[in-house]
Amino acid sequence: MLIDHPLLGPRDAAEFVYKGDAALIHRPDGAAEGALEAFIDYGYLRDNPAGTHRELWFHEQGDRSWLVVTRDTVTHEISRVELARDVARREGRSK
Amino acid sequence: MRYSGFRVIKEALTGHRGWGPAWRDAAPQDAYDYVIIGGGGHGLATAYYLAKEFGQARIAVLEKGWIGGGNVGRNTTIIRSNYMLDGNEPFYEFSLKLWEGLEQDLNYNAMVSQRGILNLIHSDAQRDAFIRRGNAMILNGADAELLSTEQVMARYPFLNVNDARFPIKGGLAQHRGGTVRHDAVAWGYARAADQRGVDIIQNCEVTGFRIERGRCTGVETTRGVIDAGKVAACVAGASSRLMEKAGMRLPIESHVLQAFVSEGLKPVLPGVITFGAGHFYCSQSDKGGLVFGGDIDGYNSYAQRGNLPVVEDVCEGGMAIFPMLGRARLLRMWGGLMDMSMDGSPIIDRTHIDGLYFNGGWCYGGFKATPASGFAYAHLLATDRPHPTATAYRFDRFAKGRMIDEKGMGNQPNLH
Amino acid sequence: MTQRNRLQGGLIDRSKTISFRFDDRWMKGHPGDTLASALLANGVRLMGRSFKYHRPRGPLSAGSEEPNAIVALRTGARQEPNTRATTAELFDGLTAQSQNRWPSLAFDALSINDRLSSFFAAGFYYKTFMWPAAFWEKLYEPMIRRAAGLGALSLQPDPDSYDKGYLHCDVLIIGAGPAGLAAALTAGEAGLRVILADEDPLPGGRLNAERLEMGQQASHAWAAETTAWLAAMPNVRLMMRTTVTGAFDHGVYGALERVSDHLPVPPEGKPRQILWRIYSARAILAAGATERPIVFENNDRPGIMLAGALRAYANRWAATPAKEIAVFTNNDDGHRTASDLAAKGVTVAAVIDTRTDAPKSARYEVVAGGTVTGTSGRLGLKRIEVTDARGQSRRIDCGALGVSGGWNPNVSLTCHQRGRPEWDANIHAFVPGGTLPEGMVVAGAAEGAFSTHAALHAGARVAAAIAADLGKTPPSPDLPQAEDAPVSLTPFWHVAGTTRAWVDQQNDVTAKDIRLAHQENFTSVEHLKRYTTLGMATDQGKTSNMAGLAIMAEVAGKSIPEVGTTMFRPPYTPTAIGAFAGRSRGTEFRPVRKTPSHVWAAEQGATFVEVGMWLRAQWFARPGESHWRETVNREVLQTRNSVGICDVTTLGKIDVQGSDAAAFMNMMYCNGFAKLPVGKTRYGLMLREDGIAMDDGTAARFAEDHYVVTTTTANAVPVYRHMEFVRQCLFPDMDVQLISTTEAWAQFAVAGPNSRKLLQKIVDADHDISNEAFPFMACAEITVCGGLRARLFRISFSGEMAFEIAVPTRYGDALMRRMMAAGEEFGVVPYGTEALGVMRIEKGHAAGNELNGTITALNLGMGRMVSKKKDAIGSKLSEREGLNEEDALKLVGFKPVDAQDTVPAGAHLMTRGTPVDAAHDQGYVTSACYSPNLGHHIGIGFLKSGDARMGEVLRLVSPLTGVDHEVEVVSPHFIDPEGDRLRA
Amino acid sequence: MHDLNPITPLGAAEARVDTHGPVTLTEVTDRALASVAARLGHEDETVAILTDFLGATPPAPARLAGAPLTAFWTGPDQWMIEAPLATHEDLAARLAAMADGAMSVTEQTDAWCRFDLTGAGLPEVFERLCAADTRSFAGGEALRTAIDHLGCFLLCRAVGHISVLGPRSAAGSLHHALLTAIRSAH
Repeated sequence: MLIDHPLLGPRDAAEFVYKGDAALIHRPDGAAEGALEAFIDYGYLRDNPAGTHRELWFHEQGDRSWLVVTRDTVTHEISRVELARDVARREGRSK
Repeated sequence: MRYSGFRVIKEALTGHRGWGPAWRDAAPQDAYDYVIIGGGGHGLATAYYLAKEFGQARIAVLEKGWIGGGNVGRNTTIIRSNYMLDGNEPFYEFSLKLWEGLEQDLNYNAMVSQRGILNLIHSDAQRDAFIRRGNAMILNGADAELLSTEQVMARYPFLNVNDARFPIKGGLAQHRGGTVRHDAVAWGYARAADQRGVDIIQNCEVTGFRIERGRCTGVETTRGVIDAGKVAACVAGASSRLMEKAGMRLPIESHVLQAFVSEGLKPVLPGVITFGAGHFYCSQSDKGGLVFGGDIDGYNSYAQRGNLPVVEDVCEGGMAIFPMLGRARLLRMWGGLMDMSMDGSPIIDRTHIDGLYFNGGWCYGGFKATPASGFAYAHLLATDRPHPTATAYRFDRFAKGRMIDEKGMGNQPNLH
Repeated sequence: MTQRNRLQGGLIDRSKTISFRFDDRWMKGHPGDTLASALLANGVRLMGRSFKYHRPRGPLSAGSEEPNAIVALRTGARQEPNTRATTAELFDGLTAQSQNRWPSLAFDALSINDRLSSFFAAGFYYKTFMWPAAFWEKLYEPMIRRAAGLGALSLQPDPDSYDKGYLHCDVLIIGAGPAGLAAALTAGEAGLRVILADEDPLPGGRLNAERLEMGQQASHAWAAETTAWLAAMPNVRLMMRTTVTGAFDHGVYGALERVSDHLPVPPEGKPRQILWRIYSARAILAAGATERPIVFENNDRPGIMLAGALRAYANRWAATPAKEIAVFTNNDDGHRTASDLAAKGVTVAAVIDTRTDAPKSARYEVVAGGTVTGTSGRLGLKRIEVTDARGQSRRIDCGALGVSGGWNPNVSLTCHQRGRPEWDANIHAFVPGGTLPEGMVVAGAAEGAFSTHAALHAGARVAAAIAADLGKTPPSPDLPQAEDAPVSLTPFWHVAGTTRAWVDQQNDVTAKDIRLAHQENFTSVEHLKRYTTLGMATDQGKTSNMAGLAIMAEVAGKSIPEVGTTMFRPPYTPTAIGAFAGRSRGTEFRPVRKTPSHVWAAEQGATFVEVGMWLRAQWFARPGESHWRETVNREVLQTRNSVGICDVTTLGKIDVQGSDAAAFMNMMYCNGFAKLPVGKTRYGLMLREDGIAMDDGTAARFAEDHYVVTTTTANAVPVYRHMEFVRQCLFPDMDVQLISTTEAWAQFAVAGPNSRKLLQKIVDADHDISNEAFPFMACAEITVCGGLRARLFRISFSGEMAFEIAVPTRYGDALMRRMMAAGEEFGVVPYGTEALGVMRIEKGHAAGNELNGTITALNLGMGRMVSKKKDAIGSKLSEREGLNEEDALKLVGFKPVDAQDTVPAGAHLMTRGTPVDAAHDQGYVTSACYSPNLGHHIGIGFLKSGDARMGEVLRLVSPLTGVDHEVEVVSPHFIDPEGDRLRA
Repeated sequence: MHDLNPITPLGAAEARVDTHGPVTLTEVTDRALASVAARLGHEDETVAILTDFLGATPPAPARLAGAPLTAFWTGPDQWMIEAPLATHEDLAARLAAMADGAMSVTEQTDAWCRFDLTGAGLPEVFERLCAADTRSFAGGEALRTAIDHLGCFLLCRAVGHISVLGPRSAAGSLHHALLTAIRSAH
């Protein structure tokens, strides 16, 4: 597979380490009410779709960027690649 | 019809005209007591044990394509019970015992071949961990033997010790481990279940569940609605896709595991051997092909095919311990879909929907579990209580913090 | 012996004659021959035995689809089992042996199986060998395994090397036949980066096998001229002897180049083969087509081969299996074989054409509407029985029979992803269908366009479209006139009423087996293949799958596409495992990482041990020490009594900087770091999000906005990755920068009561390292040896007063030497990982054996470290009930009741008086050693409610290693539990 | 001045040079390295400081720039600075002194070993080593990739001159891999 790195262009997926669903960006607030339930869902339940999947890849043998890759799990076609940091900010993560 | 050597001779002399279908192609009826979704090894075994051990009638197995076309038809055929944790070891040992009597039970030669499995040890820390595991096996009634480097070399004299990057420091052997002719497991269970009246319905895909007031009363299929007293999902590899139709999210990711077979070679490997410092395991089939594999590709996939990096990684492992393999040729590679669970262990449990049961999350270890999985699932379906060897395989173990994590990798399915 | 079946002409180099050996016989051939063509030229048709029935077999084909002519090439460690004689290039001195026969190819004892074949019908083994149960492993299976396999491995390490490589191109063209050459010309002239790959050493494909005119030239001459033209283009890479083996995601292809297989041995430094990973923007599959046989009674005798192969042997290699041949065909192409062979002076005894309207010929007899209904000749074809349209049979003498059932497009690579071939009723074959691999187009015979004209134009057309698509101006290449014959074929798959007619020749699957599979309900193509083993042999069913499907369709009363389709998986042809491994074997399986003091340690005669990728000194034996334990005891005792030095560079080091560094550290570790004063170091426990301990180590604060974190050796990479995840994905607005500095600093532990005295001789005088100025857990940036910058940490893994000192790595060696010299007066010793381990067990520190991925802070006795005041990774999920049970495992120490006993790691613990079984398991020993300080063995491990069971005597069992004795539960801190030494 | 003698990544006193066919492989030990990462919100300041220091603009992703002081891109808002060891042994300290809270500086001199390949036919060598498309290199490329399981930087200083920076501890394995590839290719 090739991942079209937003800064570096197409790179062999072998240079990356996979983590999983990009929903892992949305770590619950540990101090919030009902945090334990939220963490159990966050930690253990996955949509696992057959089709479009947003997922986290780390460019370990490259620039050390975490990427959010939108990939079809049936065809492996990649439709979008973004820096995870940008996605996280856009989706409301900060400090 | 009973299979036997005499029968084979008789048929040979009479032009093989007497052999009937190994199982009937059943058409779906309107209702069953039990509808098992998935005609793989586990589903067929479940049907068989439901009928045989629990005296249940009116059972259907619904298969989307052809029976045995999933992971029971594409795996590396290994059976073993060399697990470490209490939640697992009794179950896999139960499975191994069922394998040991399988052929006589089914009257089908699935070639259960207990030529042993050997895990190589490459460091002192690894030896410590294997000793702990071997003791856990023995304490659970299984067999295990710690082999010295010399004993390992006596069994596999062509292992690389001369210029090995990671030295071989012995091995943990389970002599009762081995291999089974995988397709024959599906066919044997299918034939035996069929003989006990189970309807095996091929080309019948479940498209939805009938759920009324929190109770599952049947399934919608490409061949019509089928009412059911109990519905049993058993489609590892596609569990999330199926259970989504019942509104469930699972602690499972689907991943692809590649496996490989070489051209047929004169026998060199007596049993199954695993490399402990890389990702490689290998056995040799009765036809002579080296059957080998390694890690999953590591990304969510439903594509049933993998990519080159893992192929290369696996062959590197092979060459590291068996440098004689260089000139043997890889004949075929394929990818199977794995239900990778969040702790590397399976689930056999009721769901929050009455009448709907779940069996899945087998990671890449489902084949060896086939008999016990079928038996335990049948037990659960028939009695609504978990089988004593499968009490830990519950959905709620994650919420409760009772993970069964053999590899200690945590909620990272691609590392199990 | 002369080459009695050598014809005139051909593309072999007759100016040179070379010798080769098959079994015990030396023969002659020419450069350009394959082993099969040379054997045929020498009158040899029998080249192998089949898998199951040991039937005598000769070549069926002239290419990589070969099922029968399979030999062991070369000898000794280079022996290559299962090599196709049809693709093995002849070289001087080549040796080959036949396989799967004993004692010889002509007289094979196991050909008895053939006589007993009716007992060995498809799937017979599933129905028998079940009684008595114990006989399977003892008798039946060993018997089966003795007969298994075809060729044999040498059992010696492969002496040749393999490279792996990576290529980039705009367009990969697979196949250098007419379509591929035309495509390469077009794409090359358009200025694209082109790779043209073909498994054959000679570009041209069928152009070299045919007697065709292209323009004014012979087809092979056009191929040669075009190739020369392409070779001169700098943007075109011609890769002959290169098989594209697999189509992977996103335009990545695997290709095997056989660099040295046509040579006796690879040249010095050169690989035998290279596995290329080709990154292509586009690909053109121009892989041609494979001829398919017709199934008839005894259709497998040596001399019976594909008609196109017979023609290829004659035209390209000037070889024929016999001087008198016949052809059995259902299409016009079979007639081309007859006329080509006739033109070469071979007698064509007859062409048996299943079509009643078969074309007539003046040069040979045509039996229109005829079939071949039998053959004879035990080790080679002698005559065939022909039944004509009226049902009259007669015998025709011939030594070879060319069979043509039509041609199947080579769709293999189109199936490697989601492509599923579709039935084309016009050519009666499967053509590429479904979704092809991204960027792939198919041209020529591979898509069912069988004429040379069609292939040329298709190749040029698809290449031009790609060029335009990639922004280039496509040229219009000057393509020659070429034949454009239509496909004229009437499907005919098998002759009815056969009893022994082979579908899969290598695996000995007969038409009868397929009928039996149907009778037993194995009717889907997947069941059929698996039950009968059809298509599972080394030829991957290239010549057998279609006939199998057709026969199943007939007995099932279905159409061929209703039964299923032919499907192919990588690799396209079997590929050496060594090539997939490349250079990563032996000592080079993985890189070696060496510590800064490695050279010095080697000089001292250290024994090294693999720790992940690292090589670390395990111990430093001195002359006279007879056992490693003696050495380790000395190292431990001398360190605890005076001073010892250990290279600890392998621990991971991560630089954490930024204005939010403190907040970041607080999130990463379950315990607090924000309040750590500058100039201090703290132990940190890092949890995974699921509450399980991930790693531990110390972190030093060098400035308000600067921490240096250490990780365990094994976790340096995962911890760094995890930190980047937290930084980039969870808290993108935290101002934190991370970088690994593991390699930048050589770091040494200097431990023992004299460690300060030693270091005072190293550390420059303006840095006060007295206990008052530099107490336990202090850290500072200092200088040593007259001004070299260094870092000093007052931390201890051994439990002694200890320091860790770090200098730029290039000075590590010199510092080690300097410290050893400075410590001479104290009797300083270097110590290795074994002594390190002993001292940390004596001190009860957790390490990799304890942090096994299932252990929580609570289990480690550090439950209170998990701060409830702040959110940190893992703190919430560590609250789950299953991780906080009353009888949770706790880290404790064990000492043997009988001081002579060991406390082996991996042993389990039982309460005295309870049964020894899993149900009563109380815990396990994780780490153990002999403590030279205490004079007996000790261990640490996890015990249910361990902290409440101090002093309890337990039964320690390790049935695996024969241990069963009593141990006492003690504190894991065997040495200096109050920590006085640390703070001295 | 201290009196400790450094050793090379390959473990000797002197740097190693090998020549095979058209390619020369040189162990380079005379360069200092420091990593510079912009603090959040101080990206422009960092660029300004580095521009001033280098006499060149810090390069874009996958590029290198400047001589004799060179910078190559290592990640978003992050560069590695290269300088002659003889004059810049204290490179990290100097950069840190200029940082003024705008950037994080980390010494990297000894984190890496460096091997320079010079001569004709380098693409033939590198296509046996890594996935980088070195045939298209025209000078100025800087990328990180895996060679022989090791994360390495590939710096194309000019056509016919490529530096490989790899983990110092694995210098022996990396050197062996490079030399083996050279011998295989030429």
